[in-house]
Amino acid sequence: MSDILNQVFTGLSLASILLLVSLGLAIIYGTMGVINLAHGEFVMLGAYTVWFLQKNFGLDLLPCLVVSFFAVAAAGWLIERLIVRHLYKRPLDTILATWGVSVILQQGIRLTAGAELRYVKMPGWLSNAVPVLGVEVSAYRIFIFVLTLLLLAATYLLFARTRYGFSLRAVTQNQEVSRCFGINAARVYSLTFAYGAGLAGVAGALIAPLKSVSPDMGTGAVIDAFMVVVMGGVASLMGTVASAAIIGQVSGLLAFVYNDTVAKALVFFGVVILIRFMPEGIFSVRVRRG
Amino acid sequence: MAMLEMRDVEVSFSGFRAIAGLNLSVNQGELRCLVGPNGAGKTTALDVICGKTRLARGHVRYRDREIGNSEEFRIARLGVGRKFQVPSVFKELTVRENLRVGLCKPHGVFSNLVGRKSGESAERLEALACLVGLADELDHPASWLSHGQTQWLEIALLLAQNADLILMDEPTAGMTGAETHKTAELFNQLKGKHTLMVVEHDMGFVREIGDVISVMHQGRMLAEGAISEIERNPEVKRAYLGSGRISDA
Amino acid sequence: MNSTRRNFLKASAALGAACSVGFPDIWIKNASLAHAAGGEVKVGILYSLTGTTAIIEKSLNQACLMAIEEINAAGGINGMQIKPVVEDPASDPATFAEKARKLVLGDKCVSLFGSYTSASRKAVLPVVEKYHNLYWYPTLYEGRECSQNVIYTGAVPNQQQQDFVPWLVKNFGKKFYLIGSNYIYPKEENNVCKILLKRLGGEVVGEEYVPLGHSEFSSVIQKIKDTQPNVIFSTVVGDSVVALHRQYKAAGLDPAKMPMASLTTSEEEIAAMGGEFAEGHFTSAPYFMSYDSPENQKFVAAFKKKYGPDKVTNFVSEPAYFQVYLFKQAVEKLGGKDITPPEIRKASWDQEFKAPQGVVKIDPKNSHTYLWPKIGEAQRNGQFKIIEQSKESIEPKPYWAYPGQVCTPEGLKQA
Amino acid sequence: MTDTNSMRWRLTGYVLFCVIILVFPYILNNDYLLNKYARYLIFGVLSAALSFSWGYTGILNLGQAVSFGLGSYAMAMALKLRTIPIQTGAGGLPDFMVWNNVKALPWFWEPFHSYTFAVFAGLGIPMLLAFVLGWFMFRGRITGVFVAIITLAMLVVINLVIVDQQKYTGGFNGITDLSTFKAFGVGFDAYSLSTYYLVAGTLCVVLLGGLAITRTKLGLILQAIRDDENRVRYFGYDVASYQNFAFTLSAGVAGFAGMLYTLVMEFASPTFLSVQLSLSIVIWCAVGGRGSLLGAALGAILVTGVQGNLSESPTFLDTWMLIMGAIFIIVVLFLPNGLISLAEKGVRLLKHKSARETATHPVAGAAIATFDSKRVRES
Repeated sequence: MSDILNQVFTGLSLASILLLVSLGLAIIYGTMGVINLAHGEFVMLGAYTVWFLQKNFGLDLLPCLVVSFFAVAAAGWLIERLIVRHLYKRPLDTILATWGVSVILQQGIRLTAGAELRYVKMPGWLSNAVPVLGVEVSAYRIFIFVLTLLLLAATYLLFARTRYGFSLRAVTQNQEVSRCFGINAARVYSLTFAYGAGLAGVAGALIAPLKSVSPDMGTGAVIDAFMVVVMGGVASLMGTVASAAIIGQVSGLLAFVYNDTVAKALVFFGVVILIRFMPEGIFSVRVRRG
Repeated sequence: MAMLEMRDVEVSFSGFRAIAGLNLSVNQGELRCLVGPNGAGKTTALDVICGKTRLARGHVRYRDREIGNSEEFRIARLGVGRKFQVPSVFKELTVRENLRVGLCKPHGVFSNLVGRKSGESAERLEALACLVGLADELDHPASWLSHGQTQWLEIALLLAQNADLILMDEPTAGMTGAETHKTAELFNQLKGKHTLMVVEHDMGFVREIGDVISVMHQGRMLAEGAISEIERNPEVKRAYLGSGRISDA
Repeated sequence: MNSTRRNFLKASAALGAACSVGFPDIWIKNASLAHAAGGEVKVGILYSLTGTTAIIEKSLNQACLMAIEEINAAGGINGMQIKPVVEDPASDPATFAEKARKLVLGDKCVSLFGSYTSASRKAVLPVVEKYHNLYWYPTLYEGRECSQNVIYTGAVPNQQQQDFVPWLVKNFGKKFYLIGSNYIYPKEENNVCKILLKRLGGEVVGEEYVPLGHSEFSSVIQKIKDTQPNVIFSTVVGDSVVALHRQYKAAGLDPAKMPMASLTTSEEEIAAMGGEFAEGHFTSAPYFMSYDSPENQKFVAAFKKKYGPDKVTNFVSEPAYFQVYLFKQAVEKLGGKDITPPEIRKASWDQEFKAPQGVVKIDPKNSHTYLWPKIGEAQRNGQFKIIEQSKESIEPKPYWAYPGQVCTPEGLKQA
Repeated sequence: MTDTNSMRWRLTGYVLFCVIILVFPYILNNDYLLNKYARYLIFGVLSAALSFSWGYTGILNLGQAVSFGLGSYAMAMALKLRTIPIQTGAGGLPDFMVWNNVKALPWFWEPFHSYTFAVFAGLGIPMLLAFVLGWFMFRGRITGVFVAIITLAMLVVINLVIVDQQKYTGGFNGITDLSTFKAFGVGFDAYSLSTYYLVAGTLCVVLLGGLAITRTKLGLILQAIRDDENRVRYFGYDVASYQNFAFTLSAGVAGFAGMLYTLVMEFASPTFLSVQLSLSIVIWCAVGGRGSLLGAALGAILVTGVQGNLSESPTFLDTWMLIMGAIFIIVVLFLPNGLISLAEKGVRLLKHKSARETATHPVAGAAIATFDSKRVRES
């Protein structure tokens, strides 16, 4: 019994980290159709923001999260304005341009913050394990899980309940028409890109204490996140959540039964086969296309 | 025997039934106009015939062969051609190259790798370009053409394809009055040799070309007949009530 | 771009002359001549400054350049200055090969210092072997290599493990869980570990390899909890080390009962994970920053002075530093003779140097190095407390696990 | 054919390029440079192959390095089995297998004793893999961004598997310690003239052959598919077969380039199937001009050349990556058809002087073309 419970908790933890990293990616891809290869570097920037704040001002992790969000969102906003904005008509080219951005960000950090691994402190009260239903679970992983849920809820409310969310949905549906209704599509896009980047920043800040901080920490994360987004489809946030949950649980299980290499390989294969038969993702909606 | 038969065709998108039990038959050499208010399912009907949209139930028979849910290219090889509402041509190819792609026999990968172009096809190609008034544009990229010219090019592509059954979705959209008139003349020439199905909103145009008109409403056939009969039909009037007279639709 | 253009200009200038001569041959083709012209000794420095392994290789680059600077400041080698040509192989084996070719053939260096990963060393090997150059490799590695064109100054498995594993069995128990990154080094170290355990009557309760750069250890930790080993024998490298230690503690495991025994965790990784996560775990290596010797104090002080007070030295940067001195002694020994790589190799045999870790010596049998393995326990302050230390320097045996094979100065022999 | 004039210009460019790379050794006969430029030319082949599937057919293959790497391994396996006995284990077993406790040569290594088999495998395995993956994708009507992601995922998986199966593949180190390739009595040493000519010859064949294919009707149909896949389908062409043809052919060429790369680098490594390299290929292709085989090849040579020289200059040792990143972005933003479009613009200006009415090549100056079309539409 405790084995199964352990496995479920492992899966949930994997899923929450996956979701955290892919949420911003999913929002950007879902809204603009932009494949942002620099997403991993946004995650990395978030982690470095925390490192910088802790080193220079000795801040605790929690306030750092807020700063990371706004710092990385600002960076994202700038990149959207300068580069991505000009490529909305050429979605494949965004892959190239954002890869250029990721190269620059990585080397930029290496030059300014140093090439070595960096240290980010985990809050003392979260650094141990706590018993849940008779199973020892890492307190910090629970913390990540809860924060992921909170971010998800906030994102949902933002999209469903605010004027910005309304504009965003309108623009996603039909840019021309929404422009006629006085919605500034360009501004909505910038804000959305910035929001997605900000989420990546928070993700980076949150995983930094659990993993390590280095200039190329984002590279690996971003491909996993793509799998989540592709499998979840672009139709709804729920798709992303469900797909993160499935991938998290499945890869946790496979890693336990076989090993992490096999788990990674099989999950990739699974997702590829899945999108062959459900190109719109698991939450697909069949619509007439023009 | 009808060339094209649609029987009890049903199509639905996520629960919404775009076509609900459509029956339609078109004879060889006929020019059939398909009209109806927005959302009546006209374009979807064409989509079903050419294989773009899958049908949930029913039959589509072309020359006594079931073609419902076949792959598009197989249907096209049987002689069904399609023109889209948004004119679609190959923007980065020249007009001449566009037409060469339209001259689509043979279809196979390797025969097109080794095959040589014949003088005959080159002549035919230039004749087609003359027919649609694009002779001067032959070596220009298609992206240089105006909207009307692009429409013409796509029509020429269908002629190059030499399809027996040509499906046209609003061929005159974006054309000037003169251009529309020219299109009507062309269609009248094609009539007899080819079978045409034209979805159209412009009733003036329909009057110029149409023998038999089919009116669709809410995914089914509402009425069929000559233009004068249709304009008097009370059911048709009711269906168009929201948008005034039929000619304004 | 610039040099391409220059080449092109040269080329076109030469073209006229070439036509009359027939087959042009305007560059010196014999690479072994003219190596040390103009009172300077040219050496190539080949550590990645960009890419994934730049994390560690940057510090190797720094240690190496510091040694060169010290030697030059003290008057050089027989009055000649060492001139380093620094290249960035960008953590990519193919680029390593390309840059090695440039250094050997283009710059005509007499030796190259470089590489962290075995993969990059393997990529450079064909170049230095074909052109009879000499590659100085500072990293601990899996052994079982016997190139006549490499001087190995890092530890091989027998040096790291032959004292360590018995000590672990004695102090903690016989049940080992082996975990490593998925590549050659951890697999070979684990091979050796399994042989040693068998002799000691120990047992391997799990063996696991994670992809390089992997940072999610929850599944592994769950397996560890299930199997309850006495020792977690870790050869995980790079940022995975940090993730493993942090997730180990977060999962509620206790180093006092089930410590991680590592061959790859250095001060560098501890600085990144925080001392509280490393505390109580063990590493076996020939060098620790906290080692108390006058040479080491000098080395650490100089390194901090040059590169910043928060910099740490480690068991890879120390060999990267001392091997430059071994090179210097070898070239010195050549005296007035031609300075060519094969001569340097021969002169380097039996050279001894008082390195920060102790007196090291190059073994003429296999061009590996006698080293001083130590066992360190990680402390909260990020440093290791040295618990055990070998009484004498330990002989390198690159084919320890393969009794049929012996490395000799003429190459590998079947015994 | 449509415009003999513009075709003549293009052909002149291709032939000129081929002549230059073929006479190059007579100008600079130097081991090091021959080897270095052979390496760049292989990247040229690789990039031209991608241009065929991406620029001409619209299939953005982010996993091009899979074919490249598999080709490279096929060649390395054959060469590994020919190393001098002392570096291999008992009975000619490769050294890394001995260390991994493999007792006998695995069955799939056996046929690599034959060079002929190895060469066919280096071409055939990547093509077969591409064909199967292509069948899967194109029959399923997967296009655009999804093709990019699936091919990228494939790359990651195959890389993981190769690193993991150390027993059979040499793992992270790859296959090293190789003998020299010999065929028809000629040795192909990494630094030799023969290897350079093998590579340069391949590039010439690929460029001229590729150009010929793009001028056939097949080539036209591929470009039509790139512009509007559905339109082509309704003419009765089986689009999936055409896409798969381009995808598979491109994979075969990349596989061949991989084999050459093993000769030039003297080892095979899983980094030949890295995401890094795969994205680099796309970048070369984009910088040079995805719509032109020659442009793509030049892009590869230029970018790797600039990269090599920048990183070798002490001034840019730390910043060369920044500069490369910036160049990519600028090219993508301002020169969507790559540097070759500048050259083609130049040619067009020349021509405009003589004959105003001369037309352009389709892909040629799409930048101008789109600009003009906008003007036409607005007027």
